[in-house]
Amino acid sequence: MSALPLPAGDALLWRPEPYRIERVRRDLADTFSLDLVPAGGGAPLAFRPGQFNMLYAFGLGEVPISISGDAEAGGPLVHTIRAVGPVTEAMRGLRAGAVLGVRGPFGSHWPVVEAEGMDLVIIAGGVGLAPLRPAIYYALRHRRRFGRVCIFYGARTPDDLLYKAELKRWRGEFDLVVDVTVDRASHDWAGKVGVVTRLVEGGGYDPLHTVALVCGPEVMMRYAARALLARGVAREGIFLSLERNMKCAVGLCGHCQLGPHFVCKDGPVFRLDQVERLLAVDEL
Amino acid sequence: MNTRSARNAQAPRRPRLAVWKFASCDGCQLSLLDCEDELLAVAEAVELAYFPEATSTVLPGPYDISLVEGSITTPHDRERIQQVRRQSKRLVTIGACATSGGIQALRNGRDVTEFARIVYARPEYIDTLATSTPIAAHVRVDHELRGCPIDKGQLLATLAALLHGRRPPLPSHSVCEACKRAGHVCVMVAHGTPCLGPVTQTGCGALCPGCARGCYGCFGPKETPNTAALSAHLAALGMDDAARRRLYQTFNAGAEAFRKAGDA
Amino acid sequence: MKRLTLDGLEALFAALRGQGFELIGPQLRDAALVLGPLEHAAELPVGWTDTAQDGGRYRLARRPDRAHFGYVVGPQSWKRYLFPPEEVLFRARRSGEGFALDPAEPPPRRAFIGVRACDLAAIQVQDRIFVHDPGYQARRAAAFIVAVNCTEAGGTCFCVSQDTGPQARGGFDLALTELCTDARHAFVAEAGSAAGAALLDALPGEAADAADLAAARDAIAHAAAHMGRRLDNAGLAEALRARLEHPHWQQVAERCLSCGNCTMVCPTCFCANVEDRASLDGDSAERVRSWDSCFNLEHSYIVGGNVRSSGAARYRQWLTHKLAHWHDQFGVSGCTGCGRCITWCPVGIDITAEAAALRAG
Amino acid sequence: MTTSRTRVIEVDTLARVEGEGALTLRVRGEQLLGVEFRIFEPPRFFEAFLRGRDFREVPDITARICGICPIAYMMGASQALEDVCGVTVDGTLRVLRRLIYCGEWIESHVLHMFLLHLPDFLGVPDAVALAATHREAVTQALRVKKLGNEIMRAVGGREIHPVNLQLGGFYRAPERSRLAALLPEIAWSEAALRHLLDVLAALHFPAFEVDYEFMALRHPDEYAIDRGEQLVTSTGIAAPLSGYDALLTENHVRHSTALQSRRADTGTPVHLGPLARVNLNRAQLPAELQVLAEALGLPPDCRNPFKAILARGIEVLYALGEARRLIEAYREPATPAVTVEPRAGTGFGATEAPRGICYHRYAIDAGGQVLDAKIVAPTSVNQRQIEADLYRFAATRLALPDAELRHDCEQLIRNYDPCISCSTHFLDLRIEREPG
Ligand SMILES: Cc1cc2nc3c(=O)[nH]c(=O)nc-3n(C[C@H](O)[C@H](O)[C@H](O)COP(=O)(O)OP(=O)(O)OC[C@H]3O[C@@H](n4cnc5c(N)ncnc54)[C@H](O)[C@@H]3O)c2cc1C
Ligand code: SF4
Ligand code: SF4
Ligand code: SF4
Repeated sequence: MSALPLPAGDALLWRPEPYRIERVRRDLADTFSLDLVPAGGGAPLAFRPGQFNMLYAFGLGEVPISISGDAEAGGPLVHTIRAVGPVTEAMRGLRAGAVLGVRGPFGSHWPVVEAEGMDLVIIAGGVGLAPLRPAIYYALRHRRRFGRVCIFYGARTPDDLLYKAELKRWRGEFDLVVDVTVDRASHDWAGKVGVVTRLVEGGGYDPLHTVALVCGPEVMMRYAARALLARGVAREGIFLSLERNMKCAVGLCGHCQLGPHFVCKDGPVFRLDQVERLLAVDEL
Repeated sequence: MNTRSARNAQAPRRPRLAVWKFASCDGCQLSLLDCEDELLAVAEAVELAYFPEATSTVLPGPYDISLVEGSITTPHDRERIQQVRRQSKRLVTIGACATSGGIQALRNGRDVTEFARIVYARPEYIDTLATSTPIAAHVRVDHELRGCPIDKGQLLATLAALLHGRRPPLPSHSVCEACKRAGHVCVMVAHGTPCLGPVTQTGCGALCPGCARGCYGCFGPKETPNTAALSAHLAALGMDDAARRRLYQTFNAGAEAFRKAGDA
Repeated sequence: MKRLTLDGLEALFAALRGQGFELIGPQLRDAALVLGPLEHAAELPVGWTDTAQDGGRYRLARRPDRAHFGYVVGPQSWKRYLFPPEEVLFRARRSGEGFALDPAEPPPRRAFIGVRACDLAAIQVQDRIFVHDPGYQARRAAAFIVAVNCTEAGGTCFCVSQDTGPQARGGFDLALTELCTDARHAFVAEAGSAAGAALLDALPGEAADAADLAAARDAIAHAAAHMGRRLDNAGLAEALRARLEHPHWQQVAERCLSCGNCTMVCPTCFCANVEDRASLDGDSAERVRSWDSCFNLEHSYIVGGNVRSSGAARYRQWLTHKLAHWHDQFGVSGCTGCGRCITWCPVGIDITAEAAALRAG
Repeated sequence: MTTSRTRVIEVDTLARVEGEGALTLRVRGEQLLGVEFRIFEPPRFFEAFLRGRDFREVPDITARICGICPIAYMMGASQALEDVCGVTVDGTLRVLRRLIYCGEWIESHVLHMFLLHLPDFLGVPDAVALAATHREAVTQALRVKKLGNEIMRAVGGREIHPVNLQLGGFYRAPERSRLAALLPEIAWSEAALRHLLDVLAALHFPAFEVDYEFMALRHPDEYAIDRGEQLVTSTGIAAPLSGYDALLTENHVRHSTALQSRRADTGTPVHLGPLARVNLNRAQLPAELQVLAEALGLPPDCRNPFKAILARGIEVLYALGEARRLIEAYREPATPAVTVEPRAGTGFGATEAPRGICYHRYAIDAGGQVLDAKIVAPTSVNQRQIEADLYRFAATRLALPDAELRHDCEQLIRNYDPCISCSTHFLDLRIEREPG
């Protein structure tokens, strides 16, 4: 009978809140974005760029999905999802009006506030652009607080490039470096071909005054980190967002451990020096 | 006939379920009829399009879900399974026969040449193959329900999952974990009774340890089974090579890990 | 401190029952001591002991006396009741386009009889893990803990190394030390909470005298002096962190069955699977949490592959988590020295031996 | 073969039988040229791979002959091997054996009566269609069937291929409370079944009688289920179990993968199963059930095979009552099994599977290794009788359109609840016996 006091709100720890899909966007053949608003009215929960939610498809399952919208716009919660398995497949089939469960927001965030005053380098691979978009929005909203802002984005093919319209718009901004590359070009692709880590060499940012935010497949992040370090960016200035199996998002299920870290609550965003050695160990 | 068309009319797009039988004892498909509480609900959720053990209705394919029982032991069945696959959107094998060749795979250890020679000397039996092989050795299989027989809870959960697009809950870890969750006392540690639980896939509900006997492996090998380590321990418990071979090679004699562990 | 007789013990059982608690305690089943509901003190494994434990081996034996707590720990721990093997986290029904959750059910009120110091420590470890888990906290708050100090040690015990026992140091409502000699059979009882004190006051018995206390001290010291195993913790966590790529992991993997028994019996292991289920018609659903194990391939599944596919990586995850990373995460060791993982490992893999081998290597 | 005047009626896959079989009738004009009841269950060679196994493993292996009546195979094998070793399982352990066998009878009979056979009588394809018009009856039948399974689970650990049976008894004796908990459901089932039997009694039974030679197991003190001491026939034969092989021989016919049995001396078929039992052992049924049988339309010496469904009903009612009596008498035994030490020799075992006598014979050596095994499934005995029935039955209805004739023949076959999956042994058995 010596239990610890239950912090307020914990009673809801496992219980998803119903959110209604207000709008569905078909981003790519297998990728879509959902705008979610609380089914019972009220304001969507507040979050910080880089955080994620657990999205629940009734009776089917719950999956961690990053929040890909603007943290300061106060609008619906936006999630960009790639259909890869049963739950995400089921979500792809949903239309506006359908209801999903939401638990969150969870996890650490991109250090966008801390990065103010510095150059900002954003490196994304594939659907990894989604968790970075809130950081981009922040940088655009507060453009004057940053030095150079570079967005390096790579995808497998031109058809796999996310947010094409926005990319185009961002590229039009005079004070933004937007560099896009694909692994395999199609015949009508006029842009770069090659791995995204190569872009790190360009961009004209000052490595000594740079914060880099990286999200993509784990190998890609390892190479990107190596390239950034090679250019002279400090370990403390490089941030990665990791993916591990997650069944709870609150450090209770044990699945997402990486050495001492719970990726769900200590991450998903880590500073490189926190995880560099761990990522180098096979099968950790 | 009237009733059937009435059923069709009220829910014209129910998924079609087919149940196929190859060499087997029928126990696994009987598991579906043993779902007494759920049988009528299942029959409402799906259209029983082909299930000779239960109905004389035969509706044409394609079938949304095919449950396949039994192993391939005849040339005719080797052809038939191809047809089944072609007609099936999801093919789910049910039971040890279908997933590893079953107990009849005990023939596989024989000298195949000798076996064949005798078979050819008896033309009326040319219909029998020298081996009993699992369905997956012949066609692509979407999901596997292990067990001799299958667990009807897993069967229902799998049907429900497939109907609603969930991943069928078919964990591949050891029987030991289920044994501990159930609160059974480990027969190997506490009684010195040989048990295949540590290398056998969960799903049965740890029935044998629940009856204070060792697991006899009817759910086949778990993921990455360390049979070498278990065999060393079985020897330490006093089991000789012949007994160990028989222990591994009974209901899933054709499963690679158990076959090797028995032969080792 | 009070001295209870056997009648006093029975009175304690009766009083707890009277307060509406379901009593859970050790009992004999299938040649082992397991936990389960009981009503009377006589249902305890009276006159039995299980101290003859070793790697992969557990055997019961008759004691020469009628001690009620003359054994150590069996395969099960109190985790079964606070963090049960399977638990429904919520039930939900489809309603309109959306869904509605059923209200949570109140937890059962249980009295745990015979909680050993190592298991008390384990409960405190899980208190830190499940600090925000509503189900755990509710069950924890509803539990009454009767600890029992160990007066003997088992062959795989090493609570002294882990500084968790053999004497219960707080976290209990009542703690008993059994004195069972030819001369007398008594239980020295100490209250550890207001509820425990109130209950103890109402029980028949006399104040424990100096001789009682000395006898209890000696008996516990006897246990402390006879630990079956030891683990040298000094610098161990650092050593393990530095040996993530040590060849010894592969050496263990050759013996390890990745059967997960160690994680199931461990009173602190908390890995869980969370699964959503739904009825055949899809109209009602539930979320179920069940014990999982880092020894399972699926444990580290992500789209595209399993992170820890080798047995070596899985054993490494377990051992380094227990003895190194747990400190980083929760400020304590993940191991309380109960010895269960050694005894109940079918092939007798010994955490103390493997840790020592890794440190030495 | 087919001439313009020859009709061939084929049923490619017989539905609602356990296992796979097929039927061919060749008809010319009003004349029946041939009947073939085929079993194309692929051979599985049980008797072959039993050789060399330890005798203790036999029951778990023979269970896999048939998922519909595993208890029959486990129990027959156990008794035959115990016979070799000079052990008889009695007292409480025998109670448990008879109890689990009652569970199998209840489950298997109810499955057949209501899910497989009744649809024939009512002209629907299956029990699901039946439920559309007779929902109440189908749900009640399912509930009784479930009870049968629960009895098997409580005693055996699981209903199909139970894990708790072994030579000498069980691995763990069930707790009395667990069995006692089944009593209310047994009472409910007895009452429900009486109503369901009324439904069956009102069915239309084709007028068809055959002068069968019935054969069943007989026990001196009780209606034989799990054990018997003699093989008896309606022609007055009474032989010990060891006389089985002299009584019946088997031969292989080209069109079937199952061996067919017939009387060794006369070459004539015998009829096994519920109708045979109710006729031969009727006196051992409680008087009340004898009266009820009569009232339902099942007189003594009934020779209409279509009324097997009524005989099953009477047997389910009997098995329910027996289960109740056994549970009431049950006290947890001191040990779950008696020790069975191997010794060299040959032993015999037979039980009354739901479909009739299931016969086992084993020879083992002094170390307990199986040297030889013979297992005869009831369906392989009945197979010849089924063909004979078909011949006579079809001959009288050749004027019917094909579809109707086919339906009627299928129904006739289903009278026997043929469990084809268990037709275990085959002519090329000898092939397997070659050293390999
Ligand atoms: C922090 C974080 C943020 C993410 N953000 C995004 C994002 O913004 N957009 C996006 O598209 N994706 C994101 N992902 C990935 C996304 O969560 C997965 O793609 C998603 O879980 C796949 O679910 P699924 O049911 O569709 O596929 P599945 O692969 O079937 O996974 C379903 C669930 O079941 C589990 N599972 C599946 N198979 C097994 C198995 N064999 N054994 C054990 N468990 C299994 C998985 O852990 C998962 O929880 C993110 C992941 C993390 C960790
Ligand atoms: S009894 Fe068998 S299945 Fe259960 S824990 Fe022991 S070894 Fe594993
Ligand atoms: S790691 Fe082993 S000894 Fe330590 S607490 Fe867990 S089970 Fe007990
Ligand atoms: S250490 Fe032992 S109990 Fe744990 S997984 Fe390995 S073999 Fe199993």
